[in-house]
Amino acid sequence: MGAGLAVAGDPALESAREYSAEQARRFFYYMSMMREVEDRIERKLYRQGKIVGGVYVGRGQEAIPVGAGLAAAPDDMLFPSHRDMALYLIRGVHPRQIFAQYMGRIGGLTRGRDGNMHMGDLRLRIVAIISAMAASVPVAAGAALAMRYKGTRDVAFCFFGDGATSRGDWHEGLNLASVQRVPLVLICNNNQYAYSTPIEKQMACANVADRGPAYGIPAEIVDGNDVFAVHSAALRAVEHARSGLGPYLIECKTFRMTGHSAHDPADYVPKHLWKTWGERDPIDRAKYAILANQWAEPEEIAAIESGIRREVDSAIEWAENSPYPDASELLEDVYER
Amino acid sequence: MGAGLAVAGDPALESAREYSAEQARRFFYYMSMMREVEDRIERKLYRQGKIVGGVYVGRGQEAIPVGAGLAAAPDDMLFPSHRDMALYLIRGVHPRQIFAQYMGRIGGLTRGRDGNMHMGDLRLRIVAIISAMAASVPVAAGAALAMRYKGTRDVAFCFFGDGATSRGDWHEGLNLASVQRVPLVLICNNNQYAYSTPIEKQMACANVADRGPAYGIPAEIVDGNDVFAVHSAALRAVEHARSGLGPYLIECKTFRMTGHSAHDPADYVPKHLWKTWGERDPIDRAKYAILANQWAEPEEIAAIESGIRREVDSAIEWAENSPYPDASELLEDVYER
Amino acid sequence: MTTTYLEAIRQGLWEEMERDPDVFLLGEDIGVYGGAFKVTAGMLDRFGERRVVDTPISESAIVGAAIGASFMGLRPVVEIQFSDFISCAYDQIVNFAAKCRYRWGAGVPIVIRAPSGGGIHGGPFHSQNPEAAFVHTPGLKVIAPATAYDAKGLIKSAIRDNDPVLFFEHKALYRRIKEDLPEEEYTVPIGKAKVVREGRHLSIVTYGAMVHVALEAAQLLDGEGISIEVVDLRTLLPLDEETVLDSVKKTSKAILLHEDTITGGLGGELSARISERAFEYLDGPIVRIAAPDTPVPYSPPLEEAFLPNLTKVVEKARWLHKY
Amino acid sequence: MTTTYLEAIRQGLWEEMERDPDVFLLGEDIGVYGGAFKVTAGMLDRFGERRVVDTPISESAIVGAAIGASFMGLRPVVEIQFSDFISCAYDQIVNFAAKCRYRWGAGVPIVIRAPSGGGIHGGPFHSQNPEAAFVHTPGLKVIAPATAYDAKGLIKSAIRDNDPVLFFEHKALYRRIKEDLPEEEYTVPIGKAKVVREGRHLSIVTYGAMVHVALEAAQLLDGEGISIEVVDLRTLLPLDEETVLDSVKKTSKAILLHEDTITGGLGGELSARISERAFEYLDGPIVRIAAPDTPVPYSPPLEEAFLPNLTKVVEKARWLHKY
Ligand SMILES: Cc1ncc(C[n+]2csc(CCOP(=O)(O)OP(=O)(O)O)c2C)c(N)n1
Ligand SMILES: Cc1ncc(C[n+]2csc(CCOP(=O)(O)OP(=O)(O)O)c2C)c(N)n1
Ligand SMILES: [Mg+2]
Ligand SMILES: [Mg+2]
Repeated sequence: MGAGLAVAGDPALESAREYSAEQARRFFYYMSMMREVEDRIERKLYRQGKIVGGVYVGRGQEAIPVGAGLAAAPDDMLFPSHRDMALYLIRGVHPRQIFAQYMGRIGGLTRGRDGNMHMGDLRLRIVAIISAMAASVPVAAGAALAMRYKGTRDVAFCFFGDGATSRGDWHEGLNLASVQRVPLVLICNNNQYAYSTPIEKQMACANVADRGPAYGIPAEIVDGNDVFAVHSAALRAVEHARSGLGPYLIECKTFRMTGHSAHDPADYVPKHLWKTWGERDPIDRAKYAILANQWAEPEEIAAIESGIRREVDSAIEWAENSPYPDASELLEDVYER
Repeated sequence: MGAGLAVAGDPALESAREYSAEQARRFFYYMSMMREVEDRIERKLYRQGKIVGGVYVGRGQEAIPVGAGLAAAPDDMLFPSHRDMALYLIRGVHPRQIFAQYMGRIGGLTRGRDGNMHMGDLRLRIVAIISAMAASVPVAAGAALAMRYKGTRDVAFCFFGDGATSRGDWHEGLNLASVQRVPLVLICNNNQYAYSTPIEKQMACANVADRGPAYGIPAEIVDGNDVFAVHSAALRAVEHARSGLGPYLIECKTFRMTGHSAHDPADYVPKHLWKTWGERDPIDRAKYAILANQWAEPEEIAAIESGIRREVDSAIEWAENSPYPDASELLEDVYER
Repeated sequence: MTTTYLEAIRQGLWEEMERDPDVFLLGEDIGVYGGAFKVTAGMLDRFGERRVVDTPISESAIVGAAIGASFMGLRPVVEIQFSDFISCAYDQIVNFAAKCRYRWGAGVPIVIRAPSGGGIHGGPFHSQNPEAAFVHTPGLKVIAPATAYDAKGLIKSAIRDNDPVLFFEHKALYRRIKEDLPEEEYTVPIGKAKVVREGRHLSIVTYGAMVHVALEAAQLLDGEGISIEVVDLRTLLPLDEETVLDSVKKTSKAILLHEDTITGGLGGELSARISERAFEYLDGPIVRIAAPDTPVPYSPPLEEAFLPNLTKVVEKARWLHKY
Repeated sequence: MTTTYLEAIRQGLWEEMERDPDVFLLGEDIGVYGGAFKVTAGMLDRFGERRVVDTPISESAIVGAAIGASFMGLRPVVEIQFSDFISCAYDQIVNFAAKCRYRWGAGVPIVIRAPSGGGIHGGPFHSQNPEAAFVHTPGLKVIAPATAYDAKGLIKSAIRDNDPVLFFEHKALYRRIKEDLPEEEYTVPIGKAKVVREGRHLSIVTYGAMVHVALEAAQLLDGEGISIEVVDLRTLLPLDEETVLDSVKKTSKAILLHEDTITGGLGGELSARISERAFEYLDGPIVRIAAPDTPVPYSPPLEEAFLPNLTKVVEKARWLHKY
């Protein structure tokens, strides 16, 4: 992590203590893959005009979907927000499907009907968001209600940003979930901005976690750029939810290391924040932990990275060769056939 | 208050200490008038079929609109909920207008266009609710925003029940108001039920006041059946809001001493609660304080009460003589003429 | 045994709850209280808190939760206490529920029941007919039964349907309409209108409470030698265009009748379809009868003037017949 | 100086802010950022935080707050970032704002601006045309300008109007349409449609981005000897029925064209009014051209197939002309 790598006693080391080489390498792989996929989308394909719709990425926030997503069991339901690409990767969605999705091809998860991270697959137990912020929160609460109804020990994971917590749906969803004590893990990426709006114009409390008590929901704050810390917190949350104690809220402090969307230069962000948060890059920090713990040699890391680049190259090629949907598909699937 | 009158050291006495005879008598007058007006509506006119629409009353909760309403200055805006009849009386709406409103006559505040407490008058600075619970909260926040905008020192008072706090609008309204630090006083009547639903099925925190910190809004709990205590708390809230410190939330613990609406026998309420809360009747307690402080003789109290009954008798007569609106009025006032 | 419209819905719900353990109820005051109109009375005792869930006042979350539960294989039936409050859940309905199947192939088998309509002096917020906004939303199905028989048969079909269904129950019919229902189980198909009275001179296409007004008018005008066909749409979306067009092609004249306000109401859609697809058959203007463009007023004389009624229908029908 | 549609709206807002200190702006990212589409760019610098209020993501509260501020004598102008999110504020709009004047005489002079429409590959949630649900709501006014001139003149009228106005700006026009605007101040009246091209053989009644498609079609068909009149509604509620009927009475044939989906869209309302009030003048079916009943798809070929366009209009117009 540039400067970060040189920092002795990086907190990531502390939080990594209980982890194995294999786990750390998985974290690193998914975070790096997410970064690479999104870099290509935002900085290549979008600029080349190959992606015609909106593009929102989670650069700098990769530890959140990776740490939380890997704490979920395969039957747990995931409700990603728009900066949680890694959740799809973890659930087995191939990068080529993601590129095809962004390019509006039939190889994408929605066959071109919807764009960007508006994708889901019930077989993979991952639900597509709608654009309206926080609309997924009550939906996730309902999925969790159904889990209890069915007597499974599954859990629903719902992801959202700091800004989304202002919406009525967020409030109604948390309240209903808590009154019903459903197994719901709530993961907030607090990247301190909602589009251009800084957190102090979104809420008058210091932390999103301060909202937990309003619902009787335990809430903790975690370093969102530390994948080990996020994973550990998510395990605590899952344990709580799975054992019937109701929802649990994790606030991950992080920063959006790019504009709100691909067309946003984010001039409104004070320069020094880019620097501060750049030094806390979650991928660099994981890499540092791996090297420091001798969980992998530098060459192995480099090999993972170049493997990812190759995978992504061929995924893009595949996606570009995936056809556009035919206009004849337009009227299908509004209702069950 | 039957048993209550005999209770030595009734807390109402404590809270009444700073008050004058005149203030106490005003409290008593408005609470008694509200009780009388609503008793007639719910137990006479509705049963006689003279009121054809829904009827919701605030029996047992009179201390809340009276204590808070009398803490408001004449230019402060009031946003009543559906159990705050006294606010209208305090603002100078005559009982005859209220009866006419309930009976759908042109003498009512809405000329028969709307029913029951769905009434308002901007000249009196009192805004009509819509039925959707908590919809008034952001509206009151906006009124308060306008007060700051205009540089007045006015305050908006918004009233709602415990159940209404579950709605998204409540959350969005409090959040926006607090971020903008507008002069808004939030008065919750926590009567422990929302229609038939007890509070533990509405929320998973112990008190509505526990929700204040989620918005950075100071919140206090007060005995909602003690008009002196409510009034004092409202003064603190007003002082806070007027001096530019933002919203302030007061939770008044109380009980709805009747069904949700006139047709609801409220069988779902455990019997003992009627007894417990009957002994805390706010009017009886105010009366006790007045007598104990020798702010009035029993005969004076009786004279006030019979005066109210006479006033109400003639108000009803007036209302019954107020004509129904003519069908020709149906199409008017959808838009500005 | 004669059964009210309300009781018919209750029976339909009850039977589906018995039949399919994945069906459950979600709404405000539906448990201990049995619902504001008592449609779910007794259900808590029979099916327990797990399957009859009393919720906070959170229409958006209630619908959202139903969507989420449906993803897990359940078949939630939501009660919105009054259909006027459905606007609080508007985004969840039109953006989440309606679009999932199209976007990513996820069916949303939920039912949203909502007591609607006027005539009970409910005023502006307890009398609305909010169907038009939802009929405008691709992906939803919208039902508005007029009879006890249809109400029962359609609520059962709605619960078994794999798409989101809005089920508007007319409050004024709850206890006013009674019928003998079959002993044996039955369903009524979604998407099929019904000619409830045959006639030759003109067609009244309508739904919900207005079906009864149309039938009364038809009865009355029969005495004047005017033969009226009445089409009860039953399902508003998808519209059974064929039955409507067949009727109008036969009679050559159409009155479109609804209780909802006129501008942007369902009458416009019907008129457009008739005039696009049966233009050559028309012997007179297509006429709409509906409430005027105002909120629903509270005071009895205003509400009476607001609601379409026998007199208004009879007058227009006479006029159109003469045309 | 040629001015874009977007710039025209910005000018209109700016001028009204200068003129009336009670006008202020409320919305997400409208201050520092100048709005998602930059319609309010520079306004924060000029008018300050008091009059350009960046809000949390709370559409319902934003509209609610505007209503409340309007009661105090202010004239709030709300920006909904994309009109798709207006559904989150649906209840405040249709139940609070729309009904206050009727119920208790309280005018609600607010404007809700919302970028709407497709053609920018925004997909299901950044492309919708939500006007129909609001045109159905008595008490609201609904505007959808097609030109820079009208956009400027109408936003100014909307701000001065004493009733709640929804102002749908078509995103695809923002930077595509340019015109020379008058130096001097002007407004365009609400409630007045405009014949933007005169013709003899058939009328196309339309609004928003489709006005330009209609004009193109008219131009093209002119070469084939088909003379088309184009009516730009400009205001959708209250509808300028007179201008529409006059045009149809003259040409005897009508195409109703909108980008919004067909079922329950505005075309139905127009069709019904024409067939009720100009039936005798009609020489052919009233034809609707609109998007099919699906969500707005993202992928370019699907979106192209979804949106009404020149080819579709020309074909239908030829057909109707021959009829
Ligand atoms: C209801 C609604 N209003 C507005 C928008 C436009 N919008 C998209 S993302 C966004 C900011 C979201 O902020 P936050 O929740 O903090 O998530 P982040 O993008 O920071 O991860 C906004 C305003 C939206 N999608 N939904
Ligand atoms: C959005 C909405 N949903 C449902 C209702 C029906 N309803 C009217 S009052 C009420 C209970 C309100 O409870 P609370 O807020 O505690 O107020 P209280 O009646 O106890 O004073 C309900 C459910 C409503 N008015 N609005
Ligand atoms: Mg954020
Ligand atoms: Mg209550």
